[in-house]
Amino acid sequence: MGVQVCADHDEAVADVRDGSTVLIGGFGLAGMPTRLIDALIRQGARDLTVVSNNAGNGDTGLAALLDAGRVRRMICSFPRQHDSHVFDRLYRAGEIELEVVPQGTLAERMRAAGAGIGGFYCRTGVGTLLAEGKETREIDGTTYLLEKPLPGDIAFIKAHAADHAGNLVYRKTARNFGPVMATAARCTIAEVGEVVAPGGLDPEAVVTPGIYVDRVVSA
Amino acid sequence: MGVQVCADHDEAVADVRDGSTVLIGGFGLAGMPTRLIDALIRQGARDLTVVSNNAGNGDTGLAALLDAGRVRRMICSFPRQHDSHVFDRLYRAGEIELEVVPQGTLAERMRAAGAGIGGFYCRTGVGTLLAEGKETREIDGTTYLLEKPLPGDIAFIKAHAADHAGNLVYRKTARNFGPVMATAARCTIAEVGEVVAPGGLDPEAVVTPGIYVDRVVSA
Amino acid sequence: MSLRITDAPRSKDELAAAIAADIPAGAYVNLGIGQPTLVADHLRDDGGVVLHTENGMLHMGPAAHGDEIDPDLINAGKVPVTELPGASYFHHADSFAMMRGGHLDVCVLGAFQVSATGDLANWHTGADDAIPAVGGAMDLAVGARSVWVMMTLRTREGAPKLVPSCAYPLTGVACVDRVYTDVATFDLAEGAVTVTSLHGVARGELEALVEVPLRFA
Amino acid sequence: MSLRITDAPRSKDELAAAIAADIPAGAYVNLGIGQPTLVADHLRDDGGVVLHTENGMLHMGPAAHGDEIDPDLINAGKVPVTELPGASYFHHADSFAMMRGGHLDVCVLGAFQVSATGDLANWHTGADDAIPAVGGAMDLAVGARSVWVMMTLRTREGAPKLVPSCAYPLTGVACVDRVYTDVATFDLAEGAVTVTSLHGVARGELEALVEVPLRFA
Repeated sequence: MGVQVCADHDEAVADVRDGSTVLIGGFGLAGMPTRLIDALIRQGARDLTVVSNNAGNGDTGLAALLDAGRVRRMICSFPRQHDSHVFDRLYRAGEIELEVVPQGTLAERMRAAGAGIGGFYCRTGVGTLLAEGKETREIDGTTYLLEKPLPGDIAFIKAHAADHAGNLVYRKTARNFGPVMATAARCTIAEVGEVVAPGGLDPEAVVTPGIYVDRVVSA
Repeated sequence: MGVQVCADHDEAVADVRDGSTVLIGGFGLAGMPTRLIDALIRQGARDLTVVSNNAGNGDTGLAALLDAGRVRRMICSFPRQHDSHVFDRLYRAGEIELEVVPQGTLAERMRAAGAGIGGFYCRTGVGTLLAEGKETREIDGTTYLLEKPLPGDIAFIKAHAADHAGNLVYRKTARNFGPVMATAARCTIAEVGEVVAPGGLDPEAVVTPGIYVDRVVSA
Repeated sequence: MSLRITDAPRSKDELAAAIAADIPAGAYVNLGIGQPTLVADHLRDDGGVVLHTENGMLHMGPAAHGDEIDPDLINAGKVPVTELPGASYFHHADSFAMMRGGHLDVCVLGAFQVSATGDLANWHTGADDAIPAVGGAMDLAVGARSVWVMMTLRTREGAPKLVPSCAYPLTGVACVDRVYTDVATFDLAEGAVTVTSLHGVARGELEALVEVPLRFA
Repeated sequence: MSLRITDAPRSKDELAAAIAADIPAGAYVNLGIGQPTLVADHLRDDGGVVLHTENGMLHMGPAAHGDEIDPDLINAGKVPVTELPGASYFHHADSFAMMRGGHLDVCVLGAFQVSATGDLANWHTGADDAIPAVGGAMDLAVGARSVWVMMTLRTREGAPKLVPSCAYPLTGVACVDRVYTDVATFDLAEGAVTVTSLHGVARGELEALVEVPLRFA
């Protein structure tokens, strides 16, 4: 209820608990809430499950969180990249679990969590390794997989600007997973470029309504 | 592929066939594409299934289409209103079929049709008359109904403005069902206030990307 | 919580004011259509309560008058309304995802009947010639974190509307958390009905009127 | 359609140009990542082809250079790109709803293997120590109306990549409609493989190379 404007990133992440499921926005580095992740590293929560499209790039942001040994399990669509050396090392050493989810299913499972959907049928993955253990069902002549919602305890997202009502707007393709993760977590924390005055965002152009945002912190 | 800017509303609806399922935007009169409906009445298609939130208000728009005897079946959430006398008369005379769908399920079923979802589980309607004939399922201790996608042959929607790429923006609560219906129909026709030049809409504020729009016609 | 007692039944406005006073600061609230929309007139300006309307808006303002009236800006009851700072607009699938996903803190709905276990009947009289119309009622009933009912305790014919089991077709099962009526307020939890306020009726009268076992706070 | 024949195998750029020439005017197209993105360089300016990138954009422009580079504006391969007039941005659930809902006319993907019945393998080598990464490949494979593959016909070791049945883990079942390779183009439909062009190989050579029954257009 209501949005809290935090003094800094450390305050924003102070209550993240060990064992939490953390949804982290971004597609590569675009839209990655790097300063919140840095604060989480300082804060020290461990045994985390992280849901994010990738499994870290280079040595900063999510890669740094992995490198600090705080993440037990990654749920993502595309861990293997040219600069995912931190994840690669942990994975090959057996020090991190991996659940690979097709990118659209990853997004849709989080949307379902935010929208009160108990499960949905989709065609993606039918007949592949990623269908193993999943229920299949034929509906009107097409085969579907049953997918379950993927909720988070916390979401860390990055946005271009917020207003005092917690409304968010994004910038170009940095929008990516932010809006859907905001709906799927019990507590959503947005790292934003600026917090504008009430009425400072066009109501027609708001992408994430403030109801989905619990805390904002500006850069 | 591509968007067609039509000369008038009659051209826009010229190929609607008898027996089509027509998704019609609007919540009451806000967002109702009245001029497309008027053109459809002139065009003459009959035996239609209409999906719309209400079943017509007063004597114009959707009410006029019903009054002309073109609609075999209404799928809507809220037919009964103080000014739904046209529908009321047809319904009581047994001249129109009615499927009542909870408003959120109506919207989500159309979203599913547009998003390649074969079915979804939701809690709305569990234990009520509207659950009759629907599969129920317990998932993680909660009971859900299985709901199926609701696609249309044609969607008639109203928007504030379009650009030549078919992108749409709406105005205030007249947005309502337009964006979701645009995704759910094989052919989407938008009645718009104006068609602006390429680049005339802010890419961050586009609500319906042009990929969902087949034809636009301005007032 | 102790039982509050006043001398006279509450008017619609008094009832709306009582509900408004119970809404937590900063809550996201949906007031449905009809009588519950009166609650909006009694919200404190500094309470930061945000109103949602199912047809795609947050930070909905009061009813529009005169030049403010805009046919593109209406509430769920299709009444012209206004926009407050912080407003946002969204389409119907997003609006109901918000509702159904449990993001609204409170909704206030009217009712034909509420059962002691929180079943709600407010969409259909069950009459053979009735035209059924559900709107967003079933979505709100299952979606909002707290579902409050605002109604008179009795029908015009004098029959109680808080009942052991609903005779009218249900809107939702075990979904109502609190019932505000002209003569009493009831908390519903785990099958028990607790009276938290009385207005112009005595405990014994209330117990005689409703066929539901009552506790008193 | 008659069989087109040229003397020499096609370079990557020639292949990209051939694919670009086959994309209908006004089509909505996704070029995945890697080699298929070369197709963008060969699209005619007046063809009105609209590029979609899975990370939430339509009307994506060419790669960005110098001052154009904006870290918030990248394609699916995380390469900085530009924005064309008519662009729109949307979030990931909306972007993949667009894909999965069948709204893209064509996607072009790379492949490890394609089977005669259109099965696609392009996400996982199946090696024990491989780190699996699927991205949007499975969504594109089932979602786009036409799925075209762009690849060399042979592996570096000379083995054919058009096969009776894929040895690598599948990305999608019976989803590929057309296969563009350096030496031939294949149409896949209802279990039959029809060669529509030959480049620097004779019919007999091609038939000897792939273990799949071929028809020739």
